[in-house]
Formats: sequence, structure tokens, C-alpha cells
Amino acid sequence: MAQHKTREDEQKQPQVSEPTPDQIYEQKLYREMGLTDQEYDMIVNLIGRRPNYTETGLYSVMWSEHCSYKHSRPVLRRFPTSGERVLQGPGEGAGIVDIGDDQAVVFKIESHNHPSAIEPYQGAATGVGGIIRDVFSMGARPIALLNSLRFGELKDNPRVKYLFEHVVEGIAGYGNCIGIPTVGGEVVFDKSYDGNPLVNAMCVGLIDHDKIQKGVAKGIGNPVMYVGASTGRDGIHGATFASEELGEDSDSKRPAVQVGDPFMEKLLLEACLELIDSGAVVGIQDMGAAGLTSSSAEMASKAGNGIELNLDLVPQREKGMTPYEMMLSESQERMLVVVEKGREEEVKAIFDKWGLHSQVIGKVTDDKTLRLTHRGEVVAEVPVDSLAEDAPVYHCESTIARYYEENKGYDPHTLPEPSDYSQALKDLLAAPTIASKEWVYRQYDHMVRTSTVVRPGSDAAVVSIRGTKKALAMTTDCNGRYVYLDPEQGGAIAVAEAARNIVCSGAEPLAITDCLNFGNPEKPEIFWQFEKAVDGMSESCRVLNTPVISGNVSFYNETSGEAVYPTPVVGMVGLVHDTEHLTTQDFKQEGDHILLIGETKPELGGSEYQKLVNGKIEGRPPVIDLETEQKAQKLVLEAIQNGLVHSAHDLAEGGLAVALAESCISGGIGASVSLDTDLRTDHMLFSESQSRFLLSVAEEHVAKLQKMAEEAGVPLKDIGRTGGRDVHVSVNGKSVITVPVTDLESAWKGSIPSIMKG
Amino acid sequence: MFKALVYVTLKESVLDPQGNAVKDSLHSLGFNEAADVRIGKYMELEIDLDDKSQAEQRVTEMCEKLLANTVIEDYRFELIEG
Amino acid sequence: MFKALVYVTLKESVLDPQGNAVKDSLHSLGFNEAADVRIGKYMELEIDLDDKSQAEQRVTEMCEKLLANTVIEDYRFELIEG
Amino acid sequence: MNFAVIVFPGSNCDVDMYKAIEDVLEDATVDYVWHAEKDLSRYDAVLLPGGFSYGDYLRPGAIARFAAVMEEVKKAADAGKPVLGVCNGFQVLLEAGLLPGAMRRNDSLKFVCEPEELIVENNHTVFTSDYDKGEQIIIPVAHGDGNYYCDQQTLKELQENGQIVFRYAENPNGSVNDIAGICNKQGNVLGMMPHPERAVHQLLGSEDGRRLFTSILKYWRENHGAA
Ligand SMILES: Nc1ncnc2c1ncn2[C@@H]1O[C@H](COP(=O)(O)OP(=O)(O)O)[C@@H](O)[C@H]1O
Ligand SMILES: [Mg+2]
Repeated sequence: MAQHKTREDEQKQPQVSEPTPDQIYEQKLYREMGLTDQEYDMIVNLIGRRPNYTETGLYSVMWSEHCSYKHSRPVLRRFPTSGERVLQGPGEGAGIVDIGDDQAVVFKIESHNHPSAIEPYQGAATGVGGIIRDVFSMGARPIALLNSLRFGELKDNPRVKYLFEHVVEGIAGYGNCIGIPTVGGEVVFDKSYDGNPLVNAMCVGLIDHDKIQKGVAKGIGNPVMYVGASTGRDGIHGATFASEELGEDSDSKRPAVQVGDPFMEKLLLEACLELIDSGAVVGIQDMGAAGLTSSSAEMASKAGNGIELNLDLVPQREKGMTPYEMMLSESQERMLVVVEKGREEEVKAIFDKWGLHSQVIGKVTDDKTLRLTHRGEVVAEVPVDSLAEDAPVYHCESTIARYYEENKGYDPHTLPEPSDYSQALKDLLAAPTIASKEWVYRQYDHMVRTSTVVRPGSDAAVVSIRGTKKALAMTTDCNGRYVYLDPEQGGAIAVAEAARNIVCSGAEPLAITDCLNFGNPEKPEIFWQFEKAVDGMSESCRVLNTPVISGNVSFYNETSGEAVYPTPVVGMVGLVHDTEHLTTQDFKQEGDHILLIGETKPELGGSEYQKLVNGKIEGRPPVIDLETEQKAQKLVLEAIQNGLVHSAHDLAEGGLAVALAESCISGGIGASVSLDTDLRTDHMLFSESQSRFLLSVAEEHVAKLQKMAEEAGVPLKDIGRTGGRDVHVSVNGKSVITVPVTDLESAWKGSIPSIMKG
Repeated sequence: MFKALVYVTLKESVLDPQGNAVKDSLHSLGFNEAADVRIGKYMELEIDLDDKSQAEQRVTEMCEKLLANTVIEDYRFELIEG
Repeated sequence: MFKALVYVTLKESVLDPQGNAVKDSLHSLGFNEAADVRIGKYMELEIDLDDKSQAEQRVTEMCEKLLANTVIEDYRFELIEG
Repeated sequence: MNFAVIVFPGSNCDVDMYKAIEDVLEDATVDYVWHAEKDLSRYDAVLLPGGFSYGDYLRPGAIARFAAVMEEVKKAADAGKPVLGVCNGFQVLLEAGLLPGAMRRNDSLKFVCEPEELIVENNHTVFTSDYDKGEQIIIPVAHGDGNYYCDQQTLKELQENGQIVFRYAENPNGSVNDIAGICNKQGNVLGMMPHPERAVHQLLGSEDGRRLFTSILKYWRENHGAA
């Protein structure tokens, strides 16, 4: 990196010679590792001398945005993170929520955007692998996976097709092999993600209360064990890399890509759960971003202790690895475990059985220092807290975005009315963002573990809990267009929409995990988006009583200076108290009444319909009133729990018309609907007003539901009946849509497969 | 007409889980002499072109674009006449 | 020490779904000169033996037993010294 | 009746298979059996579950077939005990030569997971007596390498001996002759790509897989004079 060495030099010295502390300082080599001049000075201050090469590396990864949250920490504190059911909030591998009977649900979402942009298959696969480790390192059995994906426009865009195809394959490749069902997620296509796709993976696990683990290096003298795959030169500087914008030169950073081995992880998963059952574990943490560095420093810092590692003992895949390389490697499928002294042999036996490495590589110390030795020499010696706690915090400047002001005057009446509503509906259903995602989830084993009782294709997926009547509903949601047009509203809507999906399945929303995908936070308009979105989400979480229990921030999602739409993805889990309550979006039988819950307003800013007709996004997104939202959700959940509802579907992208079509298509039943309204027909049909649901209800329950709605103060309209083979819609007595369900189905189901074939 | 024999291998330092699994299996079958195993792809393409240098150029393009994932793989090929 | 280069290919008579798919993709990318594509495996094994004929025999056994499924695949290999 | 569910490193439908036996066959017992086990004599039937044994590296089933337990599986098969391989288990049986033919990648080159309509072609096997011949049943598939291949001669034999047990109504993977499952000549070894253990409760979408397991128990009872 620094100077050119001759081959002879290299041969004489067994170890590649690294720049000296003085060279690092004088030539400002720390900059190449992503540290600023100020940060470097801080380090010198903290340790009272110039750091050597390895030490500089440790700080560069631990102080990267990815590990230190240096631009986001103050804002993240605004999230509500506690609640009576919360057993573990943000800060560990994953958050934990009590679900009764001494069981708890563990979940977290994480981004793997940058690796996926460069090598979509491996990037997505290792993203899945990483989030699974986060969950089982808590002691939980992973029971489901979800993924939230964003790509550029799919049509006529070979690069986007390539990314989409291989990201999906990578997710499938990893999840299918390890045997955890991938049960849900979302895929959105929009130009803003052209150069920078978003790949967020979520894992949900189940745990007994007494099995909960933490990533702490407790007990002075306890051995520190390395388990799992051996260390190679994979992804060195992956963590800093994830914190940089993708530029034209990203390709030259390619070696940062890691290859996943799901087979190894399956063995690691089983071995770790067996190990935790043995009771020998004091603390356990996965080696994710910044590998051995972050796991050791964080575990020691959390326990108020130090750690000493002998790097000669680290299982190595490649010859001649330096301390710098070993500490920064992001080789996959590895864990760091602190075990009770004296039980090393027991631990080793478990890993031997599974054919895995396990190796004592160091011990817990009392001096709050991370000390690394290599070939008999101390090669790094720094305070653990300075790595894990003392990263700088940046309070970024925030400015209201110019586009936001410019959008103020937008009038939805400027959208032209379609001449053919049946065609407009078909076009909307064929828009890749709305179209069926069967092409995607058909590639995922969503049934393994035989507990998936609502498969992908409805609002939320549901996984039953064996031995109980309970089940867990789960979903991911975010409409980045809304967040772009109004970050606060959009943030609030993301949480509310997730909750709506959970409620539609018959579950009570419990808590959320979030993945905040934004551009460069050092730009004031981006930081404004970030701050406002967090405010909106927080408010929504408070009102809907769904605290934030874990999450992840991904900044610098930009290509050549253009940021993606701000996309704070919400992953939510809900509790189905009795599988009798399970409800899906498909119409179940002919002759049911179709009820529309909630009020429709002319809200087309950021809508799929606006994009279809206008080709661009402008104006203001729908406005959400959280009290109204909460009342509507409560009503729907009560109705479902009382057995009054045959199907429930939330109104989202594409509005009433699309929701109606989806319920018809998935049920294979037509519908006749007539609407009375003061709104323009296209506004009535395609507006994306919030807090709305579409229910189908047997005749004998309609009156009861009407009464419940009235008492709750929630608008409810009986708008028609299920039945027949066509979808008929009339507005103010005038027939506007008549189209066979099968036509809608082929538009909706055929869209993505035909684009991918072409 | 040429036949192109294309070899695609994982780059040196890239993990090869498949190769490792095969090596372990060979060992457990008693083939302890198999000291290292790397697994790649081998492709045979019929190339309907008459000019060798043109064929060479086109096959290079095919490798770069589709046959190899140059982020983690290397490739090389031979052209055989006939 | 030898390096064994092993080539495993589907038998002529067996349809090759992967080869066909790659051919189709090549065509859709405009590589119409790719008339036929067959995809197989290419393996590099370090063989820790000194005697060539012994190495030959052992690699043959490895192929028969594990590396190829002779119901649908053919194999061949080369041994390179060093 | 005692069932063994064989567990290879990378098996992942072992638990599902185990629970299916537990849920469907109340009087049967079932154990997980680790791949290194060298004695299966105490079991009356052997189940090879789905998953990715050894990561499916090289070829699905290629490495698993050398596991120590496979000698015992062969013995069980020779002794006429029911041996069922589902998905990866089917692939292992093919690689081990207990059933003829081989698996290729799906012709779409994509993994496919969905409920599939199957036609019961032979209901005179150990595994299918509780079905009607020609009956259509729904059983899910989930595989990337389910494209069954055999040569013409073998296919002819399979057809003549009634060894084709299940066919797909709509072929999801390109398999020869729409084959979803085949058995050996004796009819006591069945390999199938679809997962009957995923179709044992209405909540999972289908119960059509239950009768495969009840057929096994029935066969065993008939041959052991009600246990
Ligand atoms: N990437 C994906 N992985 C798995 N399932 C997906 C994915 N994308 C969409 N789905 C499934 O397709 C269905 C429709 O998705 P979506 O339209 O986003 O639902 P909603 O708008 O109700 O949140 C859901 O069941 C969802 O889980
Ligand atoms: Mg929905």
C-alpha cells in the first residue's frame, strides 16, 4: 500500500512489512482506511501515542459508520424502545419480546446493500447468513426469514434484471440450504434504486426465557473460544466499505466480497444451540462486520473487562496472514464464545461432533484492554472502550429539502382521468411493484419446518408455534416514495402499514425492527429526511404500542451523488393468540358482503397511479392520523378475533381497486362493487389514503360489524358482494370496470415472469 | 467453426466451500493424498465463426459478460479448430 | 506431487438444462455464433503422491467413486507434475 | 412400529419428518439416527429426509451416500423393510444405487417451492395402499435438483414393472416422463421429490401426505400380524 518493496525484501522478512506509526501519521495513511484527520488525532489522544498499523485498522473499522453509528446515534435515541413485553431492546445481536408461556420472539433486520450491488448472489446470501447468526447468537432457534428489496426499474434494464435475479437466487441459496423458511418480504422497483439496490434481510427466532444469551466477556480468566469457519482474507475493510458511497471505482474494491457457506452455518447453528443448552456459555457473539475486532472489543466493553487474544491460534485459511488481516477479516460463519473456565473440553466435543473448528484463542482480563499477540510479540494494545464506546458522534446539519417546498402547491386534479378504467387497473396490476411476487417466493423454500400456516402471497406471513395455539405474524414494509415526499408522514406510514398487515392476518402487533436506508448523512437534506423519518416512525410506534427492539442503519446509499429514496424499512412481528383467528386476503365464498373500512380522500401524491400516469412522483403523500389508524386496527382485529371476518386486506399501493382485484385473484372469485362518492372516479379508485381495510363478511355478521364500527367511530361502508367471474365496479351508478378475474390475474401474475424472460 | 473450451475457477483467495467438502469426503473415503481441491466450471461451446482472432475476441466477451463472474472468478479458454 | 485436472461432463445423450439456458442467454445477448453449449465441472486436485501411475490409478478411483456420477456423467483427467 | 429418521450433516427436513410420524401415526415410535450409526436392526422402516446433506456440494446426495449409516440402509432395503427417501433423501438413494437414474438441475435452473398436483400411478406399493390408483393428491415440492433422468431402457423397465409411483400433473422441473417418485422392483424402497411430511395438516394446506405414512404402518401390521 505505502511503499514499493522488492521481492527480495519480502523474502527476507517473514512478515510483510507494514508502515510504521510515523509513516501512517506523516503520509496520512489512515485516510485510506476511512479515518479523518480529526479522528486520527482523537485516537492519538486516547492512547497517548501514534497507533501502529494494526491498531489504526482496529479503529478504522470500529469507528466506521457501520459499527459506530456515529452519524445516527443521537437521532436513534428518539425511538421508543421499551414496553411491558420487551425483554431485550436494541444493543444486542437482536431484540426480544415476550409472547407468554415462558417463550419469546427474537428478531432483527439488517442491510447488505453495498456487497449486493457488487456481487448480488454472494452479497445477498451473506446478508442472510449474518442476520441468522445475530438471532441464534441470542440462543434462539431461527424460525423464519424475510427480505425487503429495492431495485431500479426492471423493464429494459439488463443490469437491474441481473441484480434482481441474483439477489433472489442468493437469498434462496442460503435460506433454502440452511433450512429456515423465507416466508415474506417485499420487492419495489423504482428508478432511484438504479445504481444502488437495497437488500435487507430479517430473521425471526423463537426462544425460551431461560436460554437468552448476551454478547458479554464476563469472568476474569475465562477462555475466549473461536468457533466455526477458518479466517481468510475475505472482505477486509468490508465495514468501512459499507459506509462509503458507491462510486465509479467501486469495481476496484471487489475483493471485499465474501463468499457464504450455508452448509457450514447450518452446522454452526446446531452446534451453538447445543452448546447453549449445555450451560457452558458465558457470552456469545457472531463475528459480523469488522469480524474478530468488533466481537472481541464489544464483548469486553459490555462486560467492563478486557480481552487478550493470541492470533497465532486463530484458525487460518490462508498462509501468512498478518494481525491486521486477521482482525479485519470478514470471513463468514464464525462466532466468538466466552465459556466457563474448565469446560473447554466439553465445548470442543460438541463442535467436534458437528465437524467444526473450536479453539481457545485467548482469555478475559481485568484491565479493560484489548491486547493482541502474534509470534510472541504484542501487536496491539488499546483500551476496549476506546474502540467500542469512544467513537466520535457527529451532529449533522439538517435542512428542509428544496423539493419538499416546491411540492407544496401540487394539485392532484392535474392528473388526467383514464379513458378506460379496466385497462388502468390492469396496467396497475402489471406494474412490477404491485405485480405478484410469486416469481420470487417460489424460489424460496417457504414451507420447511412445516409451520408456515400463511404462506407468502397474503398481507403478512404466519408461522405457528408447535405445542401451542399461538402463531407469529410477520411482515416488512416501507413506501420510500412517501418518505421522500414527506419524511415524517412517510415514516409514520411505514410503521402503520406494517401493523395493518399484521392485523389483517389476525395478529396483535408486538414490536418492530427497522433498517434505515438513506443517502449520505453529511448532506443536510439527507439528514433532514433521516431525522424526520425517525420522528414519524417513533410517533407511530408510540401510538400503536410497537416499540423498536432492534435495527440497523445503512447510509451512503448513493450512486454518483444521487441518493436513493429514503427507505426506512419496518419489520414487524405480531402475535396470533389462536390459530383459529388466522385470516388471509383472499375472498372465501360467493355472496359475502364487501366492507370498506376507513375514509378515502383525494390522495395521489406518491401513488402508484401517479407514477403510472405521470411518470413521476410529486406532491404530498397521503396523510396519516394515528388515532384514526389505531381505532381502525383495533376494530378489524376485534372483528377477526370474534370470528366475523372471512378475509381482510389492507389498502396500499394502487388503492381500493388494486386491493379488490388482489382479493378476487387470490380467492378465484369475482365481485360486484358500487361506490357513492364526491370524489373523482380515479381518485376514489386509486387514492392511497391511509387507515383503510377491505373485509369480506358473511351476510349474518354485517349488522354486527356495522354496529361495532359505529361504536368505535370508524367509517365503514358496505360496498358490494363477492361472486361471479368478473370484477364489476360502478361509481355513482355508472359502471366503470368490468373485467374477468382471469384477465386481472394474468396481468398481475404474468408481469414479472414475462419481463424476466424477455 | 471452433470449439471453445472455457475454464472458470474461483479466484485464489476466495473461499471454495464445495472444494472443501469434496476434499473432506475424499479423506474420509481414504484418499488422503488429495491435499487440496478446488472446483470450477468447464464449458464447451461450439462457435460458428471462421476467423480465429474474431472467435477469440467474442469468447472473451462471452466470458466477461456471462460465463464467468469476474468479481470472484477467473477464466481462461482454448480454441480448437473444426 | 501432482496436480490432477479433472473434467466432468454430462454424457452426450443427456439433455443439459444448464447448457441450454446459457446458450439462450448468450443468444439474447447477441452472441448468435454460440451454436451449442455444454456445461461441466472442472476440478483441480493436489495429489500428494510421487509415482505417476499410482496417481493415475488413485485419481481414477476418486472419479469413479465420488467425483463423477457415471450414470449421467463422463470424466477425464490430466496429471501435471509438480 | 419403529421408524428411523436419518440425519446427515445438512439435513433440514429431519425434524419435519419426525413430527409427521409423531402426528400421523400415534402408535409408532420414531428416532433421529445420526449418519455415523452402524446398526439399524431395531428399526422397521427407514426415512431419509430432505435438506442439503453436505451442502449438496458436488452433486446432491453424492457425499452423503458414503455415510456409515448407508450400509445399514442398504441392509434394511435388502431385508424388505420400507425405505423412504424424500427430496434430498431421494437424491441420496439414487447416488447410492438403491434406485435407478440420476438427478439434474431443474430445467428452469431455479429452485421451485409450491404445492404440486400428483397422480398416484401405483397404489400397490408399501407406501401407497391407502390411495386410489389414478387419484390426484396435493403435495408440495421444494427443490433445485429434481429433474429426474434415466435412459430409455431404464424408463421402459420402470414402466413395465410399475415402478413409477407418482407423476406430476404439471411437470415443475423437466423430469423424464413427469416422474415425481419411483420405487425399486420389490416395491419397498421409494424415492420421491415431493414432501409428504409437509402435507399432514389442514393448516399447512393439505393432508394428502398422511396416507403415505398410514400405508407404511398398514403394510407393517399386515406383515407382522398386528403388533
Ligand atoms: N422478497 C420477497 N420475499 C418473500 N416474499 C415476498 C417478497 N416480496 C413480496 N413477497 C410476498 O408477496 C406478498 C405481497 O407483497 P406486498 O405487495 O409487498 O404485500 P403488502 O403490500 O401487503 O405488504 C406478501 O405475502 C409478501 O410477503
Ligand atoms: Mg398488505
